[in-house]
Amino acid sequence: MSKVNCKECDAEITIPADSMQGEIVTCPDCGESFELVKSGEEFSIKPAQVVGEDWGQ
Amino acid sequence: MSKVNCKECDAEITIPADSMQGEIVTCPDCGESFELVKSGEEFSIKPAQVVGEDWGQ
Amino acid sequence: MIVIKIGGSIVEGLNPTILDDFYDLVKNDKVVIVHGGGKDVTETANRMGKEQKFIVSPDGKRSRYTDKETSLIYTMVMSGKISKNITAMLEKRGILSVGVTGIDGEMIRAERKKKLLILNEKGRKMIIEGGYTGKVSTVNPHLINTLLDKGYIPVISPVALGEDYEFLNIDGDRAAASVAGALNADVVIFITNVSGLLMDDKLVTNLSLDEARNLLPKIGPGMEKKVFACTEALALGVKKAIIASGSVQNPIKMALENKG
Amino acid sequence: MIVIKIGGSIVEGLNPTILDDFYDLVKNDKVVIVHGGGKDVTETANRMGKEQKFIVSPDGKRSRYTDKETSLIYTMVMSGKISKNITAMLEKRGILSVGVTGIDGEMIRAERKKKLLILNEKGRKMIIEGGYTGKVSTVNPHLINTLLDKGYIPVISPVALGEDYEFLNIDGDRAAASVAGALNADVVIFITNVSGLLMDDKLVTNLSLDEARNLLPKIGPGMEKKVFACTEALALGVKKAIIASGSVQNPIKMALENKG
Ligand SMILES: [Zn+2]
Ligand SMILES: [Zn+2]
Repeated sequence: MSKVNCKECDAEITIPADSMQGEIVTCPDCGESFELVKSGEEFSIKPAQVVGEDWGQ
Repeated sequence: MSKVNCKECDAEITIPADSMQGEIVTCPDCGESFELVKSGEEFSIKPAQVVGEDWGQ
Repeated sequence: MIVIKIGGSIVEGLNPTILDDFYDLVKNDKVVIVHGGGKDVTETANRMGKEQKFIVSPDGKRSRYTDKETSLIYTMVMSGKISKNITAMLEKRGILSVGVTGIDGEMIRAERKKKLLILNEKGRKMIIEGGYTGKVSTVNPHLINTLLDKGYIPVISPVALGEDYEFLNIDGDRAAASVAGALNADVVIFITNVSGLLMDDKLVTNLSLDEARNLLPKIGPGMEKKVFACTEALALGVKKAIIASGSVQNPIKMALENKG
Repeated sequence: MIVIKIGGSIVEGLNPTILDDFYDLVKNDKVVIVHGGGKDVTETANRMGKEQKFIVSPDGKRSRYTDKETSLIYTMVMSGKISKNITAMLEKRGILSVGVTGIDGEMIRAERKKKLLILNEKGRKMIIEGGYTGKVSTVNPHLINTLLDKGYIPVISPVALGEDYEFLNIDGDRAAASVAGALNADVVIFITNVSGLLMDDKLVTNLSLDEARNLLPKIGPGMEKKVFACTEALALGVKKAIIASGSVQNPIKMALENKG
């Protein structure tokens, strides 16, 4: 379990220990979503890119 | 080894023991070709159908 | 002009009288067929030792994860197997047809999805590389019109060209909607292997754009995609969008007569 | 009008400047491409667990034995993989093209060989079931002309329709000859991955029909097939038949200038 601070409102966001690069976390205070970036054992967050849904066959 | 008689000139045509259905035998006397037909252990001959060559890919 | 979306097989799950419908229809109208066939792609890929992976979108839609190799197998099966089988089947019934893809004549261009938002095994939302799935950006109807003008029924496989001329997996229903829009089609019919779009046990056809959008939240993900494609087609100016069962007698005729 | 037969890959063994040749050529002339690709079929079939069998004709030619399942894989790889790769490669170079087969528009009809005469493992002549190999009976040039008239380069896969609308494996070289004949083409060029047809170390091009027939007994089976296809094309009224190496700089330009 680690913690990062929301880039929007600075509230604490808890990151589950088994999280993976690319997972989305949401700030409990302001509701903003971020994408997890893993470097070594450390997690940081970056703004989640807007992505489409997969509509292929 | 078995023998059949040529349908063209009645000469004896020798059929090797390991022959298979569909093989072509040629009469040593008149040169006519025939297709082998196997029924049980017996061979008979029939006129060889004219066939094309395989020119596919 | 009628655009008809069918599944991957004209024999499986479709009433054989659909061939009679096509035969009658092409006498008086221009007909364009768009096909699907994901199941066939999966079977062939698995047989080639390329196990297919499926991903789940946050709202529960399951779809193929199309990596580079899968995009090539997808293109091969769609355009070399399914399309040719449909084409030959139509021709055997006396309907001249030509199988094409979005690659041919650069007919369908799509934007590759750089990133995809999925639910991972832990049920968490996650962003992954987009692979070779695309969203249709433009349909150039020139090739289709060329074929139609000369009496050929185009059979279109849902493969698009990406920006770098890579092959992209596009959804067949949405491809049919985009094609119908580009052709200014009068009608687009989505043939399903379930018995039409049933709401309160009543078959729903000829949705208005607003009706369809209102329906969307109320139905399951399988049918949702077709209703969504209906709304897209209608938004693109297609006059009528119909979802109809393919298992009934004369499925296209029935759908057009609102009896499907 | 020029018909150009290439192998199964526009990258493998072909000088990349062939794309420049196509680009220049289509500005002033109508160009039709026919492709091969047996190697690719074999690879995909083997990968699918469908081991390919080869048979040998009494005069030593080795060819695929095409049973029903192989005919479907053959069609799939030819029209869904090789053809689409060539099409996309041309389009990337600015040449709009459309991949079609003999199935599309019933363009190429062939007669299925009911029986084949082969040499079996014991070196004896033997008659076997013909499988799904065909000899071209008619080429309907209507679809090709339709595409050419609208500015599309047709890329034709060597798959024909049999009497019962089954898919038949036809030889690519002979298909190119038949197509060139049906189109009344001025030139047919057979691009090889060996360095042209060499006789006494001199490259042979522009054979007359008699010259070609005289050459036939003197050359190996690989090249023999191309020379034979030349004689067929010339007999069908094509004005010029050229066998040229694809590995040289600007292979088509060189061939047309008799420098290949
Ligand atoms: Zn926050
Ligand atoms: Zn005799």
